Amino acid sequence: MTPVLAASTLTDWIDAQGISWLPEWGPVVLAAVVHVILLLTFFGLPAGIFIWAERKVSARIQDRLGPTRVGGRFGWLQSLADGVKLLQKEDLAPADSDKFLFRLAPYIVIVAAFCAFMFLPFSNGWTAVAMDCGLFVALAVLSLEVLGVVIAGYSSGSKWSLFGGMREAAQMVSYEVPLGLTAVIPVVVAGTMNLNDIGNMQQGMIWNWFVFQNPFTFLAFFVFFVATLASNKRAPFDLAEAESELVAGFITEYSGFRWSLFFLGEYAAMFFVSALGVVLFLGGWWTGIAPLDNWFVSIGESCWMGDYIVRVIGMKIFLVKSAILVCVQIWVRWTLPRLRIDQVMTTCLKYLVPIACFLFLGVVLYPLILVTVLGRTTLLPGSGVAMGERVPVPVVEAHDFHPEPGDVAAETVAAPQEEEH
Amino acid sequence: MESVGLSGYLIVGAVLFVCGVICMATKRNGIGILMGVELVLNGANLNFVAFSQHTHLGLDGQIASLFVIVLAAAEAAVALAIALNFYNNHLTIDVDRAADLKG
Amino acid sequence: MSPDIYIETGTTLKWLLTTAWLLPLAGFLIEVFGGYWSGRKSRAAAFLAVGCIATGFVCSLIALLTWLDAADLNVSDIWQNPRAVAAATHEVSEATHVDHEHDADHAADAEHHGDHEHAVPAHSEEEHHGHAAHGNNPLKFAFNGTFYTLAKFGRIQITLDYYIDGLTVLMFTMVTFIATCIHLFAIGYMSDELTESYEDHQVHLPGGKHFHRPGRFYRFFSFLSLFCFAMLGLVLAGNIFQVFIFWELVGVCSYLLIGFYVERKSASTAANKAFIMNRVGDFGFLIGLMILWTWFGTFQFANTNPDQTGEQGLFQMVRTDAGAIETEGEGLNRVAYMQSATGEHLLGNDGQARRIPYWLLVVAGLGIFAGCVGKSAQFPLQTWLPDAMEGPTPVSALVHSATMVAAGVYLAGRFFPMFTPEVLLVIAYVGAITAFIGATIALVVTDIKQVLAYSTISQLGYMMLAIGVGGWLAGLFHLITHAFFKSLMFLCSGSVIHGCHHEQEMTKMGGLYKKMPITCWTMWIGVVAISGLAIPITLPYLGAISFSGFHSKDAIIASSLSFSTLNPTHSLLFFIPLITAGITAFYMHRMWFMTFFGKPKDHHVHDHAHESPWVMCGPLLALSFFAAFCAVGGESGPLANLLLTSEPTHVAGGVQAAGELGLTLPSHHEIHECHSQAGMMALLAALMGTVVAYLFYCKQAVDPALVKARFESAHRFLKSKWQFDEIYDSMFTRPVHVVAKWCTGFDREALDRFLHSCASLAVGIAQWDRKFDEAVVDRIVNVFGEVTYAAGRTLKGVQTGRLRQYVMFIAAAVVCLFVVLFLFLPR
Amino acid sequence: MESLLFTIYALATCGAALGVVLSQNVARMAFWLVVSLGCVAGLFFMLNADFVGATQLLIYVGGTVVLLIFGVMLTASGPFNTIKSEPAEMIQAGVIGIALLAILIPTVTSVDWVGNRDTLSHAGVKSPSGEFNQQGEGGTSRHIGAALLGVRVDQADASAPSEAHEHHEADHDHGHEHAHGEEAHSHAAHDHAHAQVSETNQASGYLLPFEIISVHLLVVLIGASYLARAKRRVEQPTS
Repeated sequence: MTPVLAASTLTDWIDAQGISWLPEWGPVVLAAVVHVILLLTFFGLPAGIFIWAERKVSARIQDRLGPTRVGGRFGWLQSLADGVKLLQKEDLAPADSDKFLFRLAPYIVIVAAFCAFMFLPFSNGWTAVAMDCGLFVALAVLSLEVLGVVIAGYSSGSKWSLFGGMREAAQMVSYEVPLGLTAVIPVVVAGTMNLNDIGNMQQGMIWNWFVFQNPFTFLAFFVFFVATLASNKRAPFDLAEAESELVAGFITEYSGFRWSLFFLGEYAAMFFVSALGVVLFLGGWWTGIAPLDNWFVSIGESCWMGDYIVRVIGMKIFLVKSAILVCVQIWVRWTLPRLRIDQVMTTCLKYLVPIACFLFLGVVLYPLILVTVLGRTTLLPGSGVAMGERVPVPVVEAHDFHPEPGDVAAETVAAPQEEEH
Repeated sequence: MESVGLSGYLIVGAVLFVCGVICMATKRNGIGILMGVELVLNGANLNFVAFSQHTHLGLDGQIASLFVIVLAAAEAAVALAIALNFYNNHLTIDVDRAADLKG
Repeated sequence: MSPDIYIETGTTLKWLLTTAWLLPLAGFLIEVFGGYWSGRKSRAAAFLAVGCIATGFVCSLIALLTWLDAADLNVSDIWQNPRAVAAATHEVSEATHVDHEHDADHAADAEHHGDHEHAVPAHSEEEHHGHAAHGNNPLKFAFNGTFYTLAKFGRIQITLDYYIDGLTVLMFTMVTFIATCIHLFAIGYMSDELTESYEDHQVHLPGGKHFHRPGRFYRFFSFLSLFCFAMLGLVLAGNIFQVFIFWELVGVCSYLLIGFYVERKSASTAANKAFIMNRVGDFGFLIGLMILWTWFGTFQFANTNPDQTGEQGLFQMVRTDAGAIETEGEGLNRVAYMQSATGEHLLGNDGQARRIPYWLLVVAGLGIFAGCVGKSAQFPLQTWLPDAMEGPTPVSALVHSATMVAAGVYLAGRFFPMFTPEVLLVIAYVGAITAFIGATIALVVTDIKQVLAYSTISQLGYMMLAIGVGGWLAGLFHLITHAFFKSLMFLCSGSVIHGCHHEQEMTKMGGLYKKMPITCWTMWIGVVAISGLAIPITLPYLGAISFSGFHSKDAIIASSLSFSTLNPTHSLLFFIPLITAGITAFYMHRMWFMTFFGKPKDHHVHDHAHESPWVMCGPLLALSFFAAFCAVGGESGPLANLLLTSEPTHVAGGVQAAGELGLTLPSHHEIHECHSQAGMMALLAALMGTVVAYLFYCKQAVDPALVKARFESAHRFLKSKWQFDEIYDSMFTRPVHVVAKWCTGFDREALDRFLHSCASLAVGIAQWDRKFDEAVVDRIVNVFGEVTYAAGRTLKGVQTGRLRQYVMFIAAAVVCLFVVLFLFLPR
Repeated sequence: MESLLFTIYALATCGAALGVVLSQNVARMAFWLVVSLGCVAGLFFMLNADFVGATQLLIYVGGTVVLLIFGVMLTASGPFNTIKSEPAEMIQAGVIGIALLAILIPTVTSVDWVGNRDTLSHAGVKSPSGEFNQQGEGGTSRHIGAALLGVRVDQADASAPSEAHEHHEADHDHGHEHAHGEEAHSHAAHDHAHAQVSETNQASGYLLPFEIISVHLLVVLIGASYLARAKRRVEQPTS
């Protein structure tokens, strides 16, 4: 019997239990259900907490107190109370609207934001869908969110909404470029798009984090952060719902439950991009202090359930890092004034895109230059793993011998490396 | 797990293709026609990938479909620009009005 | 000198002189491009130019000191310890010897001055044993190297070189100093140009008006700067080709400056004349260059670097260690062997010794000298120089008396090792004739600048003469001293002209000494210097009490006397300069007396005359100091000693019965023996000339008009400048005109007619072709077009313009195709 | 399981495509298009083409369709206006569409794909491609990247000259190579070299097309922005 925590996936574990009455698709569905429930927790809870945090932080920044009463102290149940209130409201659709699309739009947003979580590793190996191109798919799914916003703006039948939707469309399509480029930079450094692998590569001391890997990644992190702000419609890029110009932008006509779905989606996406930033640049679930990490790992190897405990600790670290980034987002929102739409586009097209291109070029050339100048691929001797050596060898498993086509294929993949020795 | 087989995918591709063609043939809205083109391309793409998995095509099919996707994006951009221009000149997007060159 | 110190010193000198050389270029560029934006009334260009050239002077001065240090010629040494051969044979004063011991022969001299020899081993060794410390180098010691390689053809290459020896450094100092003075002077002289609307009184427009134009102050100074750059480049040049480049650049500057008042017909004509005359000489120069390039394969003067085994220079190839040209055969079959660094014959690629026909060497020397003739206004190309006085007076002073025209003499001196005795004889005769012609014409001209111009020609002739008779030192010595006093006198004349409001005729002056005392007495210094007057008393260490001109002219006369003693057939070469010396004294004093003394002849001029401002008088004083004292000590003085360091090796010992003509060139010793005799005769001639001039023009004891009337025909002959212009006109200009007329006729009658008939033939053919085109080709094309058009019209209906219909057609067509396929294709 | 998923996706795809055809409102068409394309992406995932699927989502759904909707918004002359087609046209198109389908589907089903594949491989036209990615692991991105450079994972065995040779090569598996000692190593190296050569002869990679497409994309974007830039609107006579 395989212990649940040692199985590579939940499906394997359930399969291994040998429950005979389950249909063939049973383990998959069961695993899916478990994953969805877990993810919903991570999707809903942090969003609620961050909504509360936003209110508290903004209040503190504005020298107010914010919610204080609900739930006893600090108003910590405020989000829940809000949610209850919103649920009770009437589900309205304006007469002029395209009702079908109008009702559908919030779901698109929430589904897109939720789906993105499937690819996020919360701790070493804790991913709902482990894919080789996880980062790519995650970004792709996240980009679907804009569709909901645009449809919402269009179907509302209001010019405010329409404007909001158009702005959102323009902004998102533009900012996807620097976002994608800067997200690819850690991929270049790591040599894989597997988020779990990327996270694991940043093990060790803090300078092994990709953000400190070289000057280009360092700058890339900030570009990435700005681009995520914009793609989340966060201030100072919240033109789509600019209340001073467009009433409330694409959510002008929404109320009650559907309105709250938009908000939930936004805060979930905030958390998601922060988590993504943490995985890509800020060392994922590693503390950045090598002895501490090693100690954790040694615990994991020594005691019962150790593996599990270590991963829980990793997840805590991961969540804390992400929360800090979210707080920075909140802080930025309440500190900086909103840009004009042309300024937003200028920032993206005239600054961020060229900068991102330059950084991409730089990060590609950097190890080559280092090799030429210093004769090694790292700046400091002995720190970190050399970039070229980091790239995992294409998976070539030594199967048992039988003339299977895949086997021979694997053999030939190894050929180029063989040549090099 | 039993395999669905190639035919199923090919049929879906065919349906997409036909829908695209009908879309192109019936929509008077320029952008609608564009969507029809996208459907046709997707039908082709689906065929490519299906062949890639199930026949000798191998990765060539996937790469071809990648190229198709990228070129479709380019095509969409240009077509949209043309549509906008058309709209600017005719104040409508009805392609039946685009008969200026009719002899 | 050890190679280390050699290289170090050489590098220092190189950078100093390069700085001095390139600064004027920078100044020129800034002035030319910046002058356009600066105002017409701004003096900035002048200050910039002065700054550049003055900095250049400072650099040159430092270089001079460095040189003295390197050559162990520190100041006290020069004064107290006259060196080796020069000292032994030339310790001259007016017939008295300072140091009798130096009369001893070379060996004894070397022994006697053991300490000195220790200090300057390179010199002594070379002079006495002919073995240079750094190989086969007939030129004592010099620094050379390459700035930049322009082109490479296998082993031979064209480079930008530098060649620095005592002569270079001295020329640098002299040129930059005089140029600085003249720049300063020009600030005052050219101040008329500081205006938006300059009225040129000598350009008459129809309607009795004068020509107005914007002032060209900055342009003048930019040209001056360019000239300085070119002149310094010429002096610094390390190969003959580079010399040629700067030679031409100098010519261009001269052209620009002579034609500065371009609107004046006389000025532009004079500029053209100068340029064309120089071209004639340069043609010879080019021939010389080609011969050298063909036979020697290098342009470099010499390669003296001790640790650098580069190509040998021209001098080293031609002369042996001892400084002789090694020849073989007789007449046209005579050949000269080229020397290698080891003192053996240079071997060619085929293993044979490389040789050059002797007559080609002569032709090459004559060719190069032809260039010098043009540039230095020697007979028969001297006519351009007086006309060049059309330029502003500072230009005359700088370009046409002190430096540029001296470039010819400089080159003759620099290229001395390449000249065979035959060439030297030609040089000597050309110099003598030029000196005499110049002096005689100067007797009769009345324009103050013209007098000076002819005196310049005459003095340049002197220098050439000296070089020709083997008095290398004398010639270049005179070059330096002449530069100082001639520029001084030109500036004085400029001051007079400026003071008299651009009046140049001496017949309208007189009695100006009270009006402009500084000018008067500084000019006197110049006049005395050029006349070669002296008080025959000798002071210790200082030689005779005299101004610089005395010493140098004395040396020239001594050289020529010695030469004519050794070669009695050429005794004319002594008498002509002697007579000319007297004439010189006469006409110079004539000019001085006519200008400053006697009664004012034109009251209008006299009343308005005034002393010049200090910016003009300052340079006069500075120059007069040098005109007076630069040659102090005579041929044992510092100037001569410095020059001696770069004297070619073979000069000191003289040459016996050399060349085809069997000429004998005097050695230092022989020249020295004639020195006192020649000095006395020259002084006597000069005194006579002075006295006669005093009687004629100051005392008015003899009326010049009477003499003029008596020798009417001679006067006319001289006045028309020996009729050179007329001769040239009838010899060259008119025949060319005639030929040109014939050519025009041929052109018109034959060529044009032929071309016209060709053209009309083409037109005829074209007309036929057009008909064919229209009838056949066009019709075919039109038929195609019409068919296509008709087809298009009929097919037009299919083009509905409805997009969706097309799609429908396509789909339907596909379906049809499939159906057809299924129906008709066998399974 | 797979067939269940396939059924769902296929139905959604076809249904959404029909939705595109039948809906008269452009915005709804766009929505249905998104659904259809998304489901196609799902089909791609099912075909183990995860990279293509992700690209489909990112570029098609996230980019192209958003662009289309953008166009819809910019060209809408009134709220939710629809340009209706004539019923006759619809019927025409429907007939032709059904005819096309009627041709295509029998064509697809009538071919014995598996048999063909086996026939081909037996004829030695091309060795079987097979599962170049292990079932369920996805991970085609690296293979696609290698293929762009000309290193083919799926066709590599084609270079093996014979079946026997293949056996031999498989024996020297990557993991065991060092145990075999010097001789085996050199032999294996020789084999690899052989494989390399024939590979370069066979597939030169897709790098050049890739670059051409990149440049093409750039040109198109510049051209599109030039075309679409704001011009003075020509006044249309109202009809």
